[in-house]
This record gives sequence, C-alpha cells and structure tokens, in this order.
Amino acid sequence: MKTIYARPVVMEDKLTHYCSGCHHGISHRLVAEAIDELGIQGRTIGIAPIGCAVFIYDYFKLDFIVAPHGRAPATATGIKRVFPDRVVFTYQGDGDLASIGMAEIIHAANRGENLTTIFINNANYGMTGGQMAPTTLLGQHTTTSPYGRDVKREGHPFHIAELMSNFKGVVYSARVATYDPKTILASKKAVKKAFMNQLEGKGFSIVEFLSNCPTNWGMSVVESINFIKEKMVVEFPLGVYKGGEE
Amino acid sequence: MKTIYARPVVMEDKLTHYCSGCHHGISHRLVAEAIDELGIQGRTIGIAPIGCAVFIYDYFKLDFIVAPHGRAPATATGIKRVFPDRVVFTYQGDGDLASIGMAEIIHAANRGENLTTIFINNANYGMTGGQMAPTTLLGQHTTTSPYGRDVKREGHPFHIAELMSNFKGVVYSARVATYDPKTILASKKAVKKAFMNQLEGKGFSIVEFLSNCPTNWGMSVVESINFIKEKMVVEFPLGVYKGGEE
Amino acid sequence: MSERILFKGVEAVAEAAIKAGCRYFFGYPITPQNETPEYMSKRLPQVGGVFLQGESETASINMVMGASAAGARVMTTTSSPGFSLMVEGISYLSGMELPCVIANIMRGGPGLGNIAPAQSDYFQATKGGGHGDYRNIVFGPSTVKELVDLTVLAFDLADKYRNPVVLLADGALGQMMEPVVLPEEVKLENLPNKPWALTGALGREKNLAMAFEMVPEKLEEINWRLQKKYDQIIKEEVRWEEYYTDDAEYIIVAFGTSGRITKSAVKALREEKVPVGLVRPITLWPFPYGILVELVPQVEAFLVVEMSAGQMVEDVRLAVGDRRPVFFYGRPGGMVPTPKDIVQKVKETMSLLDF
Amino acid sequence: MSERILFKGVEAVAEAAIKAGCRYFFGYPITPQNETPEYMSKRLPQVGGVFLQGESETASINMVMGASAAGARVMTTTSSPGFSLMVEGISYLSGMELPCVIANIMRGGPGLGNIAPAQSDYFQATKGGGHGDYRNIVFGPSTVKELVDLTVLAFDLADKYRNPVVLLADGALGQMMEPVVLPEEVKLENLPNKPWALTGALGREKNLAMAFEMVPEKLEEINWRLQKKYDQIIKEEVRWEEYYTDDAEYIIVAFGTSGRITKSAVKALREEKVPVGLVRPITLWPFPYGILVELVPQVEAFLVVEMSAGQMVEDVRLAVGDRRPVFFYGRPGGMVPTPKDIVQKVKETMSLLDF
Amino acid sequence: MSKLKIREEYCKACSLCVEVCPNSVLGLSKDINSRGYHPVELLNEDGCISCGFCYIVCPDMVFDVYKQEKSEE
Amino acid sequence: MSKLKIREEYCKACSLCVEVCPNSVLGLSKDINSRGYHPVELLNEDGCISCGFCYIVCPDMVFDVYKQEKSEE
Amino acid sequence: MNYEIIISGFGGQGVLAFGQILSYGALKEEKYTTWFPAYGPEQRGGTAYCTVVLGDEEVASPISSDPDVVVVLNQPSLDKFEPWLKKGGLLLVNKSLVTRKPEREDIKIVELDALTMARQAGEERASNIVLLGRLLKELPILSMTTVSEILKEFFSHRGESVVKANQEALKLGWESGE
Amino acid sequence: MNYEIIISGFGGQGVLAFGQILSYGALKEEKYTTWFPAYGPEQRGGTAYCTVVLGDEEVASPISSDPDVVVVLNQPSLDKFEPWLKKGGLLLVNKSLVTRKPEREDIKIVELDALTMARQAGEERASNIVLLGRLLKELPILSMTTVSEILKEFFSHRGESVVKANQEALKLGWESGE
Ligand SMILES: Cc1ncc(C[n+]2csc(CCOP(=O)(O)OP(=O)(O)O)c2C)c(N)n1
Ligand SMILES: Cc1ncc(C[n+]2csc(CCOP(=O)(O)OP(=O)(O)O)c2C)c(N)n1
Ligand code: SF4
Ligand code: SF4
Ligand code: SF4
Ligand code: SF4
Ligand code: SF4
Ligand code: SF4
Ligand SMILES: [Mg+2]
Ligand SMILES: [Mg+2]
Repeated sequence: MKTIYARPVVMEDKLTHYCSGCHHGISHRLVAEAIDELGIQGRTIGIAPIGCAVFIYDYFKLDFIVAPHGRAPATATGIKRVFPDRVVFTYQGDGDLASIGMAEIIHAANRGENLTTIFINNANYGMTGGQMAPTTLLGQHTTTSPYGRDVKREGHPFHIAELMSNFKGVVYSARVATYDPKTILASKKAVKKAFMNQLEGKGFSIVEFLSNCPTNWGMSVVESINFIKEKMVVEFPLGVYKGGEE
Repeated sequence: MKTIYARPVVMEDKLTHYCSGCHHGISHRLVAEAIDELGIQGRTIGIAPIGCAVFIYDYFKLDFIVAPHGRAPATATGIKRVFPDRVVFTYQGDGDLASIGMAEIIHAANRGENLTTIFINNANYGMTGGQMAPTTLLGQHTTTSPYGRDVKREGHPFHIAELMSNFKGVVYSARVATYDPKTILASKKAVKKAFMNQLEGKGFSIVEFLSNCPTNWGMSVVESINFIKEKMVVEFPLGVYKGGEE
Repeated sequence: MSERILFKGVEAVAEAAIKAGCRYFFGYPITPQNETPEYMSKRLPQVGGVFLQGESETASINMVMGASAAGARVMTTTSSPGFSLMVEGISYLSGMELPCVIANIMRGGPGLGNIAPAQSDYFQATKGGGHGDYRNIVFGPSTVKELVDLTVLAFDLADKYRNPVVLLADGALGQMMEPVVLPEEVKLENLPNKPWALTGALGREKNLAMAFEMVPEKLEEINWRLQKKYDQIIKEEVRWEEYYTDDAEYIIVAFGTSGRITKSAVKALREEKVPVGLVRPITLWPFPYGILVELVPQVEAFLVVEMSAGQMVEDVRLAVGDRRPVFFYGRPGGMVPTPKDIVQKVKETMSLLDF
Repeated sequence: MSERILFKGVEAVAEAAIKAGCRYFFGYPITPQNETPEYMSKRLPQVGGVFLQGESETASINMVMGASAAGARVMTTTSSPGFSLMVEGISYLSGMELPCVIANIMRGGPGLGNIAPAQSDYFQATKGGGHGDYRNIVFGPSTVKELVDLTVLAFDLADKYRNPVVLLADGALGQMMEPVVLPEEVKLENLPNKPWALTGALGREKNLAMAFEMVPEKLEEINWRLQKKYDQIIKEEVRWEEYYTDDAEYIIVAFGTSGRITKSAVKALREEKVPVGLVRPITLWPFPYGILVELVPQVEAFLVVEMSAGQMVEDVRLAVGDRRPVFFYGRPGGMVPTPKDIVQKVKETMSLLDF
Repeated sequence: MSKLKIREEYCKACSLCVEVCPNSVLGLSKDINSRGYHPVELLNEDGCISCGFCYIVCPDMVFDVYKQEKSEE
Repeated sequence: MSKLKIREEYCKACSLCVEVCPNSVLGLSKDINSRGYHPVELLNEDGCISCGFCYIVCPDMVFDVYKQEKSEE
Repeated sequence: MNYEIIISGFGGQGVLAFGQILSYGALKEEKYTTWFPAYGPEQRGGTAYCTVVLGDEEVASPISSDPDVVVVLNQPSLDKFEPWLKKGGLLLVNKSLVTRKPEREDIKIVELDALTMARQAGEERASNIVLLGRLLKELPILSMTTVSEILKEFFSHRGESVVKANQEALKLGWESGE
Repeated sequence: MNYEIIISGFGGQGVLAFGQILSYGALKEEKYTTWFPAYGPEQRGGTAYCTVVLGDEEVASPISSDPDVVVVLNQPSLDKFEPWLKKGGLLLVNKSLVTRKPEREDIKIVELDALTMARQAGEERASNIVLLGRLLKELPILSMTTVSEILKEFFSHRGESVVKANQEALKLGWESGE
C-alpha cells in the first residue's frame, strides 16, 4: 500500500481541544504540511496567539512562544531579528490580529518583516464565547452585538487581506477558505507560498482563512459551512490580493 | 478700512511655543478659521495629542482634553458618543497617530466615527527631538535613523491619507501642504470640508498636512520648505484621496 | 422592598451600574467577565445609553476618559491582563481627576495565567499599577449583593472625589449567582452637576482636562492637592466588616471571596470555641489599618488569607508592625481555599504559639 | 585600569549594555531618555547588533520578549508613561521567566506629568505594575558610574535568575554627565548558555515560552516555584550602601538621585556634629529591610527622602514598624530636593524629638 | 492493511468526512469514544477509492489514506 | 490706520512673510522683541496691496490685514 | 440551617441547570442561596460541576469541601466527590453512567437509573431533573411545588412539552423514593 | 575640596557647553566631576542653566542650593541665582546682557563685557568662553592648559579658526583679571 495522505510529521500525535468541526484544525494541518514539505521543522519557530488557537503549541513539534493578546507580530519581530535564518510565523485570530493587535500587525507588515502570518477570520471571538470581532458581518448577532452588527455603531467589517496588500513591505496577501476539498487544496498552496517567500527572504506574507465557529455561531457544522459559502465569501472575496503573479 | 484677514476669533491672543517658522501654527490657524466660519466655537471640543502640539489647548478658546500619546481617536470617540451633536476633532502628529496610535485611528476611522482628524506629518518626532517617525522618508537621517531610514530595517514610509481612504467609514481623506499661499488656501478648504462633513453627520474625515520641522531636520525655514516641496510631496502626493467629488 | 433577583456577579455589576445612572460602557472581552459587556450591549441601548466594544483595553480606557470628560457616568470592566493595559490611562484619569468606575474581575496570573479566580492584582490596584503618585479608591466586594451596593457607591464616590474607583473582585464572585435586591434607579437629572465637564465652551470659560504641567513647581502643587484629596478619602471612606472580633484573640484578615470563605471557617472554629474573628476590608484602598491597630492589644496573632502569594499581607504588617505575628495563607494561580484549609491553617499557627 | 570617559547617564547605560553583551534594543522615544535609543541606533549596527524603534512601548516590550525568548541579551528603556504601557508585557516576561533589562528613567507624574526628574514609579516597579504575583529585581542607581555597573550586573542577574531586571533611575541621573570607567566588553561566546531558548527544535525536544497554565493546581505550583526563586533573590541579592551609619542616631533612607543628594546633606550635618547617617538602598526589590531592622536599636528616628509623595516610605515602615518614628520628606511632580532642604527637614524633625 | 487508518479517539463526529466522501463509504459508528463521540468508521473498504477527501477535510487529523499499489491488485 | 496690524511680540522672524510678499514691502526690524527675535516690519505702507499673503503664510498669526475701502481712497 | 450541595457530571448533562434550579427555588422560598459554577477548563468537554448552598442563613463560603449532598452524573464525578461528602451526607448517583459502586459506608447512598427514568418521562436529557426529584424526596430543602414552578419558568422557552416532560421527570424521581 | 558652579543664561549662549568644558577639564585633570543640566521646559527659548561640581572628592549632590560660583550670562539668571550664591562666593557677570548691578555685598563680584571681548577674539558666540577664562583666573579649579586643550577637542568639528577664536577668548578672559 502506498501512502497517499498521512498525518504531518511535524504534528504531535494528540487530540486537539477544538470543538467538533472547527476549521482551526484544518488550518493547523495545512501549516504542518507546508513545514513538512519545505523540510523546515528544525528551524521553524511559532508564535501562538491568545484565542482558541492559544494551544497550538501543543500540536506542533516546534519551539513556540505564547505572545500576549495581539502582540504576536512584535514578538515574532524580536525573534526574527535575532535569527534571520529561522522561519518564524504567527497564527492569529481576528480578535487578536484585527482588533487589539492592529498596530502591531500593520507595523510588522509595513516594515516588511520577513515573517509569515496565518490569520483566522471566524467573524467572532471564539475563545471568549462569541463576541463581536472587527470581521463580524453587518447584521450578524454575537454576544456583544445582540441586535446585529450595526454599521452606524460599529462600522463595516475589516478586510485584512485587502488592507495588507497596501503595504509595500507585504509581498503576499491572500484570502482562502477551507470549506471543501477544493478550497482546502487552494489554501494549502497559499500557505506554502507564504512560507516560501520567507525562505527566499522576500518579506511579509499573510494568508487569511475564512473559518467557522459553529459553537459560537450557534450553528451545526454544516450550517457553519454554508454561512461561510453564502455570507462570508460575499463580504470577503477569496483570492490573492498581492503577490499572486509569477 | 475693510478687514481682509484677521486673527481668528476662536484663537486665544497668545504667543505660541512653536519654533520659528514651524508650520504647526499655520495648521492651527486653518482649524480656527474653519471653526469661525462655521460658527461652531461654542460646541466644538478638541483633543490634543502628545507631541509638539500638546499645547494646542492653550491657543484655542475651546474645551480641550490632552489624551495619552496616540489615543486621541479613542478619547474623541468617548466624547462624541456622549455628545453626538458636538463637533469633536483630534489634532495629531505622525508619531502619535501613525506609530503608537495606529490601532486607535484605524478603528475610529473604520467605525466611521463622526469625527474630524487633523494629522500633521512632519516626518519625525518633533517634540522629543527628531526621532524617526513612520512617515520618515527613505534615507532620511533622524536621531534614531542616524544612517538614514533603511527600507530593509524600517520599511517604507506610511501613507496615511491613502490608507484611510480604504475604510468605508471614512468619508473624506486628503493630503495637503502649507508651504505657500496656494497650498495653504487649498488646505483651508480641506479642513473646512472635514468639519462640514461632521456637521452633516457623514462620518470620519481626515486631513493630512505635510508639515515642516526645521529644528529637528537641522534646516533653515526656507530649506525646510524646499524639503517639503522637493522630497515630501514626491513621496506623499497631495490630493483628495476620498470624498473629493461634488 | 424591591424584588429579590438571582443574578450572576458579572451581570449584577452591570445592572447596578445602570441603576446608578451609568449610560456608557466601553470594554473589551476577557474571561471571566465577558457577561458584563454582553449584558451592557443588550441593556444600554434599551435605556438610551451606548455600549461600544473598544478595539482593546487601551482604547477602552481612553474611550472611558472621553466620556468621563464629557461628564457622563461611565464604566469599563476587565480582568487582570486587561487591567495591565489600562494603567497608563488610569494614571492619566487620576491626574485629570476624571471620575469613572473600573471593575477588575481578577484571574490567575502572572501573564496569561488562567481564567480561574484570583486576588493577585491587589498590589496593582492599591499601590499604583500605573506611574506617578496617584491613588484609586479600591473596593473588594465579597457577595453579589455587596458588589451591587458597592457599584452604586463607586459611581457616587467617583463623582464626589473626581477620581477613578476600582471594583476589585475575582472570577468566583463574578461567576456565582446570588439573590440581590436592586437599588432604585437614580434619575439622571439628579446626578451631580459637573461644571468642569467638556461640553463645548459656550458662554463660559473653556474647560481643560489634562494631567500635564511642565513646570515642576506647579506639578508639585498639583500633586500635593491630589494627596490632600487622598488624605480626605482616607479619613472618610475607609470601610470594613468585623465578624466575631469582639472577643477574638486571633484575627484573620481576608477580603472578597477569600473573606467570605474565611467567614465559614470562623463559624466552624467558633463552634469549636476557638476565639477567632475576621476583619474583612471592604475598601482595599484606603486600607483599614485603624481597626487592626485597635485590635492588636486583644489579639495574639493575625492570619492573612489571600488568593495570591501574599500582597495584602504587607498592609496588615504595616498596621501590626512587629507587635504580633502575622501569618499568611495564600493560594495563587487560580486556587480557591476552602473553609477547611483555613481552619487547618489557623490550628497549625495556633499550635506554634501554644495557644 | 581603563580610561575614564565623561558620559551622560542615558548614554552610559547604553554603552554599558553593549559591554555586557546586549546586541538588541527595542524602544520608543520618550523624554528624558531619548539619548538611549539614539545612542543604540548608532552603536548597535557597529557591533553587529540590531536597533529597532518599536511602534510603541507595547510593541517594544513584546519585541524584547521575542529576542529574549530567542536567547539574546536584550534591553529596552523608557520613562514613566511608557513603562505603564509595558506592564502587561512585563507580567508575561516574568511568568515566562525570560531575562531582559528594562530601564525606567522616571519623570514627573501622574499622567503625562512633565519631563523633570522624579521617583514616583517606585511602587509600580517594586510591587508589581502588572497583574499577578511576580517580582522584578529593581536597581536604584545614584551615579552614572553605578548606573554602568548595575547595568552590567542587571544583565548577569537577569540571565542567572531568568527574570526581568528593572533599572529605576530618574531624569536627573539620566541627563547628568559624570566620568565613568567602562567595563571590559564580554565576549559573546562567554555568555551563559540558554538551553531553554527558542532556536528551532532541531535535534531536541521543543522549547516553549509561555506564562499560561489553565489548570489552577498547576499554575499554583508554577507560582510557588517563582516565589521560591524570589526568596532566593531576596536572600542573595539585597544591596545597599551605608554612609556614616556606624554611630548614627538618626538615619535617612533615600535611593538614587535623592540618595546622593542626601549624602551631601549628611556630610553637612556631620560637619555640625549631628549624628546622622544614610542607608541608600541599591536594590529596591529586594528591599534591604534587614539593615534597617539592625539599625533600629541605635537610632532615634528615621527619615525617608523621596522625589515622590511617599512610596518607599512604606517599605521603611515595614522594616521599622512602630519602634521608631519614620518621617518623610517628599518632592513630587519633578522637583529635586536640595541638600539644604534635607538638612532643614532633619533639624525640624529632630526638634520634634527633643534630640 | 486497510486503505484508511482511522484514529477513532480523535474523531469528534463532525461528519465533514462523511459528507465529502464521493462514494459514501464513511459513517459514524454506534460506539462511543472516550470523549463521548460516535467516531467515524469505514463502512465499505472496497468502496473506498483512496481519494483522500476525508483526510483533506478532517479538522482532527483522524485519517491516513493508503492506496493499493498496482502490484497489489 | 495702517493696512497691517503687526503683533511684533509674536513674531519669530522666520521670514516666511518677507519672502512671500509680492511687493517686497516687509522686512525684519533691527529691534529685538522680548523673545529675542528681530520682528517683522512694514517697510513701505503704500507698497502694500493688502493681498494678505503675509497673513496666510505666517505661522504665528502676527498679522491682521486691512484694505482701504473705495470711499477711503 | 444551610445545605451545601455539589452537582457534578459531563458538560451537557445539565449539572449547572440542576444547581440553578435549586437556587431559583431557594429564591422563591425566600431562602438564602448561592450558586457557584466551576467555570475553569473543565467546562469544555470534561467534567462540569457547581456548588449550591441554600437555607435560612446568609451564605458565607460559596464553595464547600464537605458538602451535605453530592449528586454525581458520571463516573469521574463519583471518583472526585465521593470522598468530599460529609459524614452522614447524601450521595445521589446516576447509575446509568456510573460504572462502579460507591465505597463509603458512613454516608447515605441513593442510586438511580436516571436515564431510563428520564426517557420514561419523555425527555432523554432530563436525567438531572430525575435526580433533583429524588433529592427533594430525600431532604426537605425545597417543596415540590416550588421546584415544579421553577421548571416551568426555566424550560418555557423550549416549549410546553419540554416543561411537561421535565415536571414528569421530577415526579418520577420523587416517586422512586416512596 | 569640591567647587559647585552654576552657569546660567539664554539657551544658545553656550551655558551647557561652558559646564561641559569644565567637566571635561576635570576629567583630564583626574578630578571628580558632575555636569547636570536643567533640562526642563526652560530649554526651549527661556533660560538654561547647568550645575558643575568638580574637585578632589567624590561628588554627592549634583545640584547645589549654595554654589561656590555663579556665572550669569543674562538678566533673568542674575535675578534667579544671585541669592543662591554662598557667602564669600564668586559671582561672574556678563555685563553685556545684564541690565542691573548685583546687590549682595557678602560675595565677590566680577563683571565683564564678555560680548565685546568675544568679538575681539573673533567669535561673537564666545562670551561664555571669555567668562570661563576669567573664572580660571579667579579660582584655581583647572589649569589654563587643560582647558585650552579641551577647547580644541570641543570645537574641532567646527574648524580650526573657531578653535583658535575660542582659545583667544579664553585668554582674553584670563587676562582681564590680571
Ligand atoms: C489583554 C487581553 N485582553 C483580552 C483577553 C481575552 N481574550 C482571550 S482570546 C480573545 C479573543 C479571541 O478571539 P480571536 O482572536 O478572534 O480568536 P478565536 O478564538 O476566534 O480563534 C480575548 C479577547 C486576553 N487574554 N488578554
Ligand atoms: C506613552 C508615551 N510614549 C512616548 C511619549 C513621548 N513622546 C512625546 S511626544 C512624542 C512624539 C511626538 O511626535 P509626533 O507625534 O510626530 O508630533 P510632533 O512633535 O512631530 O508634532 C513622543 C514619543 C509619551 N509622552 N508617552
Ligand atoms: S469556539 Fe469556535 S473557534 Fe473556538 S474551537 Fe470552538 S468552534 Fe473553533
Ligand atoms: S520641534 Fe519641529 S515640529 Fe516641534 S515646534 Fe519645533 S519645528 Fe515645529
Ligand atoms: S479516501 Fe475518499 S473514498 Fe475513501 S473514505 Fe476517504 S473520502 Fe471516502
Ligand atoms: S471529519 Fe474527522 S472529526 Fe469529523 S467526523 Fe470525520 S473523522 Fe471525525
Ligand atoms: S498684505 Fe500682501 S503686500 Fe501687504 S505686506 Fe502682506 S504680503 Fe505684502
Ligand atoms: S511669517 Fe510671521 S513669524 Fe515669520 S517673520 Fe513674518 S511675521 Fe514674523
Ligand atoms: Mg476569531
Ligand atoms: Mg511628527
């Protein structure tokens, strides 16, 4: 028998704490596959966010640091400046990156720090129980937008992939999803590209994942996938916003 | 004799602390003229930054609060949410707004807070003695970029007017200068527009001033003006980036 | 008498704030106090108020600053790491003399720590987490009822003294449910007049809100004026509860959740005729040094119980000096002591003293 | 002996750091310490290091966290409001047990305050500006020479204990120039080995840097382990200077700039045969309680001199208890006491005691 | 050896794999794993074409997928 | 009444007005104001056309500018 | 006198609701009460539990290391809390999900096949309420009428049939002790 | 013995440099020294001053409320610091920018038209150095040779002629006391 697909080597053999059907696990695996395929396990260092993915350090056979909420890009900068030849990546949620950590991600991006950022947009704060995120859709009900996000009060959802593409220091910015095999395979390419750019010393790369949160959206897993396909993708079009050429 | 130009009524009759030839004074006056012409002195509240303009409260007959460095947009939000019918504006430097206060300005802009922001881009930190700002030009020598700003280490200068125009909550974003009567008169229109938008409840408006800092640039006043005309305007093109129509 | 309602601590604090006339809330989610912003996001629009989730704790405290400067009753709530992000703003608010109420529903630290109940931000709240010589009134509520009452008082004292007031509770109090009787809602028009507020300088001299004075002589004067205010607060606002202290020969000092747990321990010990009593500080700043000093003559020893590695114990030692032994029993990192633990510690330390 | 060089405090600290093997600096401008980042921006590239101006103090301390986790000797410097923005990060660093050196060149507070010298962040530095049960070693240098020596020691102790070390100086020390002899530059290859550093998990188990443990029992254990380390530091690292204490009947306690100014006052008083002495804490945490306790029997009274409204005085009271009067002379808001002021205060208080 | 290695203990019964399997050869078992979930099971070994869709969509890395080599057929 | 009101005490001698004046009727005085600057002065009242450029460029709000009404001419 | 009651089981078995219903009942009967959840990491997936204190004295400690009653809905809960129970206390066991017998002999033990009884009442998820009914039978902490009314309020948002089923479960629990 | 010297004038008159030169001189002569600037709001526009302590004892206080020497380059400085001067101390006055006479009679007063002398030396901005030269003449705090060398290092980046002019100014100051 030939192995077609096997659990990535860089992943620990461990049960994750994520809710049933949560896409965080898929994004993890895509990162792992990229690391495996690029053969960089021994020189990759990860920065965990504060969010549901805070436990990511538990699932990878990699050195990891758990940075304060939102500050992963600054922490990553500190590591990368000491070890320019290591591969350093942050994995951040939309509360972490787009709310409290806005200044840090923008400045790291603008500096063109040679980093890779995996950004999980699940339109809410998963870990703390489903509050509004900067990426929450208009009209979406969350525990802190109980009447639905109102453009007058809270403004429009943030488009991170587009925003990032404005900065000259950013060499790659893409938005992907993981709701079916096709999108997952496309995501995989994006993640790999984002790591390869770093290996080639090109600068800052970011991949935004449209991700689900069945638990806090109050949906079944299937419903959550439909929400991504029908609602999120409309607000947040998939695609490569920068660095897709070649 | 007919009065052609007179010191704006909303300004205190006071000597400013600014260095000789510093453009902060011109920007102040333009704000004052807009307030005078719109007749909103009694209902305007200002937020002073931390920067050379921290003393702005001393020069206006207006209620003022001196917010912590970079946080003026958050403080302004707090005031405006209490008094939606007052006119609230922030006046911020490029260290204040574009460095430490990046998250606050972006989130206020994205929320479409009905505020007016006057943004003074003088390519360095004036008050603290000329350190590098996010807007410092490539190659520009400052006290913390003694070998010249290096794109590899510090990235490209930030383009705030352009960046702001990305957000749906922003109704007006313009970049102006004050190096001669023509640019000053154009700036005046921009400032007035930025206040009028607020009076009309439209949302967030920002005017970026290309400003000088002869003291820390180590230049005469005339040299500083040439620097703006020859260098800054090239990196930061003047113009209305959003909301110019009509 | 009004109706008794079963309320979770972190929701009760929100409703009590609304009853006290708070119409503005700016805050950022963090466990174990998420229910407070959540509750506010639902309720404030119903009463014509504004809930806004700040983009961070830093932004939130500065929004609070704006709303407070505008003269509104305003509040934020957070938990330990979030409070740390607010201390610059709190130092400013204190220097500006802007009233506001800040609840810290403490969790295990340091760093990210965990989300379990803790009391390890006592130093931060009482000795100045931020820079400079400032003080905040700090309450240490121990029941949901008291949390409600102190929330209302917090708004009143904040306005009275033009000073931030901190509600220093922990996740246990925040997450528990208890019956409370809500106070009458104040009429907004009866709230204190604030001639200093930034409302637009119409027909009056301009108002300035700032914590800024370049001339050292003047800033020194401002500081002494603040200190005088703090002295007045020390004189007038110290609060504590005594429990079986009358004839106590051994005093336990504990606040908040560990304070009420200690009550059960005291009750149990009293049943065994052990002459212990409890002093439960209600204001952590100003700290009730006086009552402890008073008790020294009648008491053989003190025991301080905290859900931390030992912070308030310093204030108790300040009061008691070397005149009596001051023992310490602490559970840091999110652990909650049981009455049994405390009883045992009392007995242990008593045996040291040949009680 | 090496050459004596005239150095400004805030530049000396930078050069000393480089001599100690510090090759990474992340910081944000703020008066009165701008010359430190400025100096570093010039010097670090010359020695193969990296200077990066963080976008804020918040970012800077988190960059420090990254570099420290990577095993480098790294530093940041700031002044009061900037330190407040760092306390969340410092709590994390402490919980993670990451070594680093942080200088706070204090200025007048609270809030924006002013840029004049002050000592009003004593509480913040010594009692935990951030949340949770953590402690930092805090040095209070009083001369540029001492600043240099303590900077080097700070890096060594930071590595030894895997703990942040704070240099708590003020604008006066920062801005003054004095001759110093710089230490030999350490060879980078002689710096301590850091097997815990994040270097990429090549051929070894992965390393984790975090201040995070969801299970209270475990986080409690971590906290007790930290406390044990702190106890060891208390045992081994307390430092202070005594000046004319041998036969002193009146002791002044002062640190840093007010400490050295007090020296002049003591000298003047001794010339008048007044039996005063000075205890100048060099480590503010761990605080030298012991020496004060020892001195109690020979001393009639203590006076604490601070450029604040009174913070360290609490620690002196903790040591002295009620056994002796502890007077206080403070100048908050950026004022610097003169020797004359102090002499007068000593005489005043002595007359109260019928000395 | 089966075409699928299934780590039953890791399965959270989200059904993503069940829905995506082109040949509908996956289902949730009646058994319960130690986390209280009915884990996935391969209903029909022969029906599995080793396409790997199940691997691709599974958030919990439950599967490894193998294919019969030509020689084995 | 002059066409220009000049607040000499506020002038910082930056010369911006001097350079911009279309008729070159402004100059810096030999006197010193209390801040140590040689303040601006109107060298030639008649040459001033009340264009206001000096007002417009002055960062220190030193000027008010008046124009002779037709009737005054 | 106050009762200290610990209720423990898997998240999803309704142990927090069990406790809240007790507290709401206490409120209705003008008793003192405190409901305190273990809200830590146990919440997600693992074992959840809460402590309810209720009675006619003001509640001091909201937690207890020697409760009067322990209700366990699964095996780990039995392991954890059986030793805590005060001498002479009541241990209420959901036999349906507990694999071993309690060991202590100095306590009163009541074992119930709560799942079967809940199904019988028409609501699989009402095991907790079955146990609650039995608790009321064993100890006079609250009246059946009170709790029955509380159930109505508590479950009303899930429709009348759920309310009815839960009331039936309560009754079955009570009757199992007759 | 240590000398405590305050030098005060407008920002731009070189009072900080005056002090630094003293401290560099002290360094060269292996003395103890401290240079301490008032770096507060006075810096911009207003009066600037610094305190230099130097001598053969380790420096305790870097500031002084009763200095041995006060050098004033403008009127406000005279007003501020004349009263501070220790009894018997030396007050050095730049007559060129001081409008009134000193008032105290218990001190030694030396007034110099430093501006004129500086011009004479070929460097308008060297008033400070003229006063420095005279200070050295009045008090044996540092040798002329030392200071002359320091001037060379201090002004070398501004070219030889500036160095020369300053050395000349120093000399003129010294000679004014002969
Ligand atoms: C300073 C600080 N503020 C708040 C929190 C609480 N907190 C933990 S995770 C989180 C947000 C998580 O949301 P997101 O980043 O979107 O990640 P997700 O869980 O959705 O994947 C918050 C606010 C914290 N730990 N620290
Ligand atoms: C938290 C904090 N960090 C740093 C400072 C010091 N500081 C004062 S003004 C300033 C920057 C000023 O630059 P900019 O905003 O560009 O204004 P400018 O003076 O150039 O007009 C800084 C860093 C401060 N006051 N507070
Ligand atoms: S809460 Fe949401 S984001 Fe977090 S693990 Fe569960 S489903 Fe995923
Ligand atoms: S330092 Fe620069 S920005 Fe500040 S007042 Fe002077 S010239 Fe203007
Ligand atoms: S490999 Fe393909 S066919 Fe086989 S079980 Fe998985 S999805 Fe179904
Ligand atoms: S996708 Fe994975 S977790 Fe979900 S049911 Fe299939 S095997 Fe189980
Ligand atoms: S008004 Fe015009 S012409 Fe007259 S002085 Fe001013 S710039 Fe010159
Ligand atoms: S522009 Fe204003 S400040 Fe400058 S020289 Fe003219 S009048 Fe004076
Ligand atoms: Mg999220
Ligand atoms: Mg600037």
